[in-house]
Amino acid sequence: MVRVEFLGPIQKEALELDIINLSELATILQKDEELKEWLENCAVAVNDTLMNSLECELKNGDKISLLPPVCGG
Amino acid sequence: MVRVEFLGPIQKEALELDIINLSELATILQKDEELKEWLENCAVAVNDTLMNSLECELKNGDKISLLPPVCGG
Amino acid sequence: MLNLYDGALDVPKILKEWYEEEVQSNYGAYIPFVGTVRSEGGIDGLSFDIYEPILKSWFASWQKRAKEKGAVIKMAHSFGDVMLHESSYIAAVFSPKRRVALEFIDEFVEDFKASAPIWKYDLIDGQRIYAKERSTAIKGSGILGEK
Amino acid sequence: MLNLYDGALDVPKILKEWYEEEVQSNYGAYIPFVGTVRSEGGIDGLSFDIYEPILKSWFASWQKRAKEKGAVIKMAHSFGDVMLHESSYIAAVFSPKRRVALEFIDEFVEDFKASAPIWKYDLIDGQRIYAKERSTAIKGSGILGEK
Repeated sequence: MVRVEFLGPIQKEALELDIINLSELATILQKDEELKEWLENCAVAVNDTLMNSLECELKNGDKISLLPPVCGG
Repeated sequence: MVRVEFLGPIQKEALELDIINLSELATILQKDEELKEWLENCAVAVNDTLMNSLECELKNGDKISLLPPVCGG
Repeated sequence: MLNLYDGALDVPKILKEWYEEEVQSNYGAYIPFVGTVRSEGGIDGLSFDIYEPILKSWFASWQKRAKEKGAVIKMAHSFGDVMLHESSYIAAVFSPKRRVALEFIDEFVEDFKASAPIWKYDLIDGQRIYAKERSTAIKGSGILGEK
Repeated sequence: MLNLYDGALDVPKILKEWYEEEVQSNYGAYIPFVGTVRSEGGIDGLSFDIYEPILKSWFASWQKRAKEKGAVIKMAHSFGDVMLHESSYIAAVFSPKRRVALEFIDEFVEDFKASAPIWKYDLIDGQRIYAKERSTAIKGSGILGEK
């Protein structure tokens, strides 16, 4: 199981999913109408490291975070 | 009469000179061995306005300042 | 040094503490950047969410870059609400030489805007509205979207 | 605002006063640049001469440039002696937007170094030695020299 957290303005509870890579995650999240728009502009971190591609195997206990567009300052 | 002041590190008393333009000033100051080196790298102000050339008529009471290389901060 | 504060920053206090921390360290230049909430668009203030784990690693990578240039950076940011004419952000660089400091503060502040995991909301009539139009997608965003 | 001080600057006090003066003025960015005396070349400190009339007109021309961009600048500088790890210079810009502030403080500080009528001396073993090698001839210098 991995845990998927939605940060900042994405009003969505964390999910616990039984998946083995980020491609699977993409397929699942794309089915969620609420998330469609966010997926286009969110960055993805696995265990707090930002990912540049879906080429990432996941293991039990991994934490995945979705980071929408930022504006500090 | 005009007054010529030497600013910052130039250790020289002010002069009172009877001259009518900056070219005359240049001629006089170039005769002063102590000043020779300073003249090459000093800026010149007439009544606190920096001059870009010797094309400047002087009138009685004008103040001329010689400004050597600067380093604030 | 990265410090997060609940609500507005005490700017004079932070600028003083940082100055005093480094005044004996032989840095010739100290440049803080202070961000203050402006009145525009009818807001009463701003509010911030921060994701600390990634903010810390982002900041650590900049501290490393600073160190390579003989410099040091410090940053303070608010979470929660910050009202009009209060300050929410200070970044500072200390460096032996002014050119490094002037260039570093610029690069740091720009990357902060583009990359730091902080989300901004306008406070208007008691509501907290995501400042979507002023926000920037982090580099590499969109990989989960449809191809 | 241009203030000259006899000896070292009280940096925390000045940064605080400037911040408080402008905190209600709706500027989003406040960037001070603080210059501190570094230990190098065996100096005990630095000493400064200032020619105020031309410094004031130089500063006024920058204040005008700042105003055209909706910004404000402030500057403080020491005259006389400033010892190691004390500060002799603060310049600050306040501006609605960060890009203007970041670019302005850089341009201002660089022109200050090249143009402000201030002379620096090293204090070494009780002597006051003109820092000739670190000094810059003001633009247009040399017109009185031999052709």
